[in-house]
Amino acid sequence: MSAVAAASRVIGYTQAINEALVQEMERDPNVFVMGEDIGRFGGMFRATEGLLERFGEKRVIDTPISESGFIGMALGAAMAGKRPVVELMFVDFSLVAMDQILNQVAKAQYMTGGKAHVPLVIRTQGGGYKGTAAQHSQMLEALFVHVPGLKVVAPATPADAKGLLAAAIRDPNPVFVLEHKQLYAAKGDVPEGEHVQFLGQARVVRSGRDISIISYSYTLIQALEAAATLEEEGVDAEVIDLRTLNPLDLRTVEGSVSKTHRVLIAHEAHARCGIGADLAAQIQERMFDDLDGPILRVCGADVPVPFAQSLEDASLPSAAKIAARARELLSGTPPLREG
Amino acid sequence: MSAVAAASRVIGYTQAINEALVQEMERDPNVFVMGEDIGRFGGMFRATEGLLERFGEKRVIDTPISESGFIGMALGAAMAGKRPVVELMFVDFSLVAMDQILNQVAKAQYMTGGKAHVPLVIRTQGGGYKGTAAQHSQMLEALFVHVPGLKVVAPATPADAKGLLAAAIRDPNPVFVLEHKQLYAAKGDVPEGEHVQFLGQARVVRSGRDISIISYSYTLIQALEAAATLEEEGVDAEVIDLRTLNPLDLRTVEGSVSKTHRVLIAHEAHARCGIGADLAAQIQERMFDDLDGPILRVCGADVPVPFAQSLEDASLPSAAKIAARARELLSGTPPLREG
Amino acid sequence: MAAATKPAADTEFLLGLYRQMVRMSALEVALTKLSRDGQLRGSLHLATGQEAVPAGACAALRKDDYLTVTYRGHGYVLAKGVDLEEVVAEILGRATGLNTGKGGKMHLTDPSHGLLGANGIVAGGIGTAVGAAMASWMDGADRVAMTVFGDGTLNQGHAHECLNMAGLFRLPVIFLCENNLYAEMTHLDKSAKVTDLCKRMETYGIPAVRVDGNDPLAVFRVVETAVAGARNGDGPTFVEAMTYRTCGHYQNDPGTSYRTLDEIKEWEAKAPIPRLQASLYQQGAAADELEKIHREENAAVDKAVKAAIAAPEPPVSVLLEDMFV
Amino acid sequence: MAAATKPAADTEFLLGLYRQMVRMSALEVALTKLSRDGQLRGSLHLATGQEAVPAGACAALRKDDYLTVTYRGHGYVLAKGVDLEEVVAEILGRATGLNTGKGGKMHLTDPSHGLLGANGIVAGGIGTAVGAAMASWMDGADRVAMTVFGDGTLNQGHAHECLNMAGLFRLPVIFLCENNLYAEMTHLDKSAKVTDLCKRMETYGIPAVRVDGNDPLAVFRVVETAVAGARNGDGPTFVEAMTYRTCGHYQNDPGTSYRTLDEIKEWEAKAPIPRLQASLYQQGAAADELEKIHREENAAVDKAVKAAIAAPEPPVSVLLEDMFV
Ligand SMILES: Cc1ncc(C[n+]2csc(CCOP(=O)(O)OP(=O)(O)O)c2C)c(N)n1
Ligand SMILES: Cc1ncc(C[n+]2csc(CCOP(=O)(O)OP(=O)(O)O)c2C)c(N)n1
Ligand SMILES: [Mg+2]
Ligand SMILES: [Mg+2]
Repeated sequence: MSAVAAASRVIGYTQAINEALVQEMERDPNVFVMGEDIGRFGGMFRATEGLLERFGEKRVIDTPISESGFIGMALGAAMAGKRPVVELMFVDFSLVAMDQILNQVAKAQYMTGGKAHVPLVIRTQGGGYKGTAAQHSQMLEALFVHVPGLKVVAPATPADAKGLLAAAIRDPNPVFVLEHKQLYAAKGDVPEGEHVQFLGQARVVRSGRDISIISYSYTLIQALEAAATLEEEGVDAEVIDLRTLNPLDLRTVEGSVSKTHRVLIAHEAHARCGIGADLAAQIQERMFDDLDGPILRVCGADVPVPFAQSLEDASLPSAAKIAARARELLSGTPPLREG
Repeated sequence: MSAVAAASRVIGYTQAINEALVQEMERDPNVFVMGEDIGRFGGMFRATEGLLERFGEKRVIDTPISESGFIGMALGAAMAGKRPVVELMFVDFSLVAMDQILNQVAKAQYMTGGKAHVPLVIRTQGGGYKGTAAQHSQMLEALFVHVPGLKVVAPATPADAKGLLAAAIRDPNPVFVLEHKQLYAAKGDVPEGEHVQFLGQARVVRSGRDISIISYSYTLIQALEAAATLEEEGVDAEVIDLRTLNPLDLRTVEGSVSKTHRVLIAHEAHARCGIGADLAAQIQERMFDDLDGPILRVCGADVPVPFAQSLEDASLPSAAKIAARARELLSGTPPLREG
Repeated sequence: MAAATKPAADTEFLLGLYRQMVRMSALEVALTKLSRDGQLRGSLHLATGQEAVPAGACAALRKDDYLTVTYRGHGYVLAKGVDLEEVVAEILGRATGLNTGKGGKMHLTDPSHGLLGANGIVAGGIGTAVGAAMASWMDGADRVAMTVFGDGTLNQGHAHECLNMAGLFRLPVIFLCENNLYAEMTHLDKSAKVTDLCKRMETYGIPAVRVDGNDPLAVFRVVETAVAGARNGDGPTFVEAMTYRTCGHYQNDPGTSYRTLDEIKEWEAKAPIPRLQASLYQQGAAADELEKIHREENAAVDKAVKAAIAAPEPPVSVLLEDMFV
Repeated sequence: MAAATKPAADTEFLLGLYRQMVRMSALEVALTKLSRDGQLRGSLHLATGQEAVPAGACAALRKDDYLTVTYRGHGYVLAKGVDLEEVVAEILGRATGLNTGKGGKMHLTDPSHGLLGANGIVAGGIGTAVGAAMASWMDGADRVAMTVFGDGTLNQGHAHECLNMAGLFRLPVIFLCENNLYAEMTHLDKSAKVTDLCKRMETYGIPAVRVDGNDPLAVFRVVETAVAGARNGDGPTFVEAMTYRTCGHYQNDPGTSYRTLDEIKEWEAKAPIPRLQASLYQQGAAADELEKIHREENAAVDKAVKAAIAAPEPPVSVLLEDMFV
């Protein structure tokens, strides 16, 4: 897959998603999309623009406001041989469909002893920084990782948005793709034509020797910014984009930690029982003797995302917070976890 | 609260819950219970037996199979001055009501800047070991801890079942009380009459110097058994019952770790993004230099709970697994995390 | 299964329905014993007295039609043609089970017979069936889907959403509601103001038919019509089968604390197996023949139970398998 | 608010309704400007053209009656009597806001006025209102609850569950549905087979009334009757107010890609503010008086906006407060 570097050009994250959808719908007539206002209107974030005209209304299905219903239907369609790609407008709305996602979709393959096949993709977006407040700003990936059965992907770049979505659609398992509303406007180099990546591979985005900063989704962009700041201060930070949160690519993480011996994990989701906690627990279990200091985290505060700019900023990660936390870790005397 | 030790007698966990309900409903006319088959029938696990006769049908409300609806209604009733105690028959069913629990109940106080008051209790039960399979055996506490806004309690003994439930009902905040189906048959010393404990306090159930085994709910019983086995081998294990999972009583945990320098966390829920991961991350963040080895975990396997006895046993914690893991930790060469 | 083309009242056809009911009943007797003996783990939701609904309804389906059922759905699983031995082995948690012992009784699934799953969550499998029907509709295929649930299930939001979409898109799906008057211990009267379930379908624009759920032939006929309509592009139908479980909700419920003995007796008198037996005798069926069916089905169940008991539990080595393909 | 006892067609009362609509409209104009100027964060869901529903409906409520609304509910919030300055400050994320800036526009909440919350989740606040009504019913009190939502909301499972229970328990709650023909960009026709929303209430045993949602007096009258019934123990009522948002779904939607200009124009011609103005003139109201209302409400909004802009954002020190009491 994508072994030969294809020609690429700079396009937006949204367009990259759209390209992946078109690419896969062209390739496989069983792929279809479904969700609220995705057809006639082209999607609240424009990711499905043009699909209705191109693929017709049996492959581009506008639904009522019935997330539990249509995710359940996607499961049935998948079991009947289709490859549904559901758009859930905000990851916050997953909570009205949680039984279908976690009790049905996630469990179907295992609890049938492999008899059910569920090649189903749920595409959604999360995240804050836009003043959309407590019910439209969450990052809920930990919920979908805690209950086993879904692959979980969180692309941070337009190229990954295309390549990972295409991989998710081709994957025979249910895959939860978490996009980020801050990234929809991002632009980047994206291969033209067919572009499919592997699920389950982290990426060393920036190589360094002093500290491993592990992140994903929009926070990855902040981590890179923090690394640039740290570089000016003489700190050589390695930055890893997890990209897939389940299954985790521990090999890449371990390779990095065995080099830097210091780990900082940064994500936007809440700290408690988050991906950072999970990864920290796993790293120290496996590599305790490799660590020169505690694994630190920069996470969203453990409060509902507040509306006011001052509080939202205070509650969410930033490049400055990541850099500050890295300095603490490197100085060897980290204070207690913030918040 | 319960400063003076009241007379006690041995009763069952279920009866202890029932006593707490009666006690609080007698005390405060605003307390009411609501759920499926809890009134006329007395509850699938008999916890609400006799309440309908005693308190009448405006305080003991049988509902249709509409968990999202009645949890939402409990929220409204709480905001209107009532103190609802909702019974959710299985924690697995929380997933059909997740929006109400995590987007509405959990966020109401914070996102209204404290204007909404939500003194609401959700009582439910989870756990395996009974062959109830993937959709009736889960322990989902991590989901309710990850998204902030709920206090989360998981009593392991009849006395705590009574004292923590009473405390939950008196607490002005929303509290999620997770009972365990294996514990309903447990018996233990429970104070007669009014018995109210504090939320947010862990308990050192067994004092020891060599290792801290931290657990809660039914796994706590297994941890104690493991400690007894270890004792025979000359290992002096301290066993801590967290009891409240949010907020965490880190002081008690830290006190123990600073004494033993070795930590094993045991719970039945899945490992990834679980309470064990969360606690491990926090402990190593705060006490890295105190640790003589990695923090290890015994958790439920990261698969849906399988039905067959052989697999269910293999997937869930046991006293033997906890003891084995403790030995590994003490031997200083822990292998990679199981599973 | 291919019975849909048979003249419906034909004795041979009735004998087929009879056999299905007897098989289901034999299985229930065996499972009850296993449960009492502590050999069957977890909860056991029987459908004693409701045997006519699965027998009649499944006779109207093709093997490749889709089906989702509930924790109380073993009768449908058998009537859909799923292998008895595999079913019993699954219920006993054996490696030889339909789902390798991983699922258990609540999650019996066999896509090769169109069975997309039993379910432990009230209403949880409705979306699956509607979605399978949608797949068929997308392909312009004539496969239909059926989803089975109880009277109490209509109060669950997921059911509502799916019914609305099935009506909206006119999908080829049959909503088969077993109205046994109770949801666990709660009478229909206590769970909704409007207890006329067919009337509740008007909100979805889904035609609804009520049928005597203790008469397998009647059930067959209405489902056959609904299936024909669905195959023909006429969209969904709701079938309300009036029936009663003369047993408790599950193995630990005698079923008597919330129902009168009179009510139970009244329905026992209308139990579908003796009732069809009587009409078979009237049509001239030989006692021999019926006894033979009982003997054969009991023997088959017996054999399946023995085989399951002799079979190994799944080895621990498979614990982490089947998560991802 | 105490208007419920007034003779309905009285000019003074109509002027009160007019003032409410003008206030709401003035707020919308100001917010639109703030949003365009980048001073208002997040999304902004206006209800231009729908002003008559909140004005009429809230006039039938007491201050202590309960109310839940949606992201599009600022009109109700004002009409329920919540302080304009606090509302504006909240919408601008200021420490002086109704909810200290933590909630924002989608979560306006003021229990002291019975306002149990606006909501960002479709149908999310319905249970809250039904539960508050249940609290009143438990106490034998005469407080009622009202919950406001749109046409598309009836397809969400939570709405169904709550409607069913309100009907079952006969709770004192008014379900006020603003049927503006669209859910975001989806026309009613595309979201349900049955588009007669009142008819859909038959399934819950809830009486339903349709009303011209662009006539505040008509809305007032039907809600007043529903409220009187609810106070009287007659249970819930569903009110379907036929209206139209002549603006887009939110600030970035011109509202024209999925609706014809003709349709929009047709409804603009029926817009409630000019319409009530016309009938007030007919009843002999003086132009002065109406202009004064506009002036006053514009000034009040202006003042509120200025005050909010001058007010501080919440200090970072409060970030972790208000989680638990
Ligand atoms: C979401 C959910 N809530 C509650 C339950 C517990 N429960 C199992 S069966 C049942 C009653 C279902 O009644 P009905 O739909 O009439 O079907 P029946 O059991 O009578 O066949 C309930 C409440 C569940 N399994 N799932
Ligand atoms: C559960 C959920 N799904 C989807 C959305 C996105 N959304 C916001 S408003 C809206 C349309 C609601 O339509 P309607 O009920 O008619 O109310 P209106 O906006 O027209 O007032 C949708 C789909 C949401 N907020 N919550
Ligand atoms: Mg029933
Ligand atoms: Mg609308």
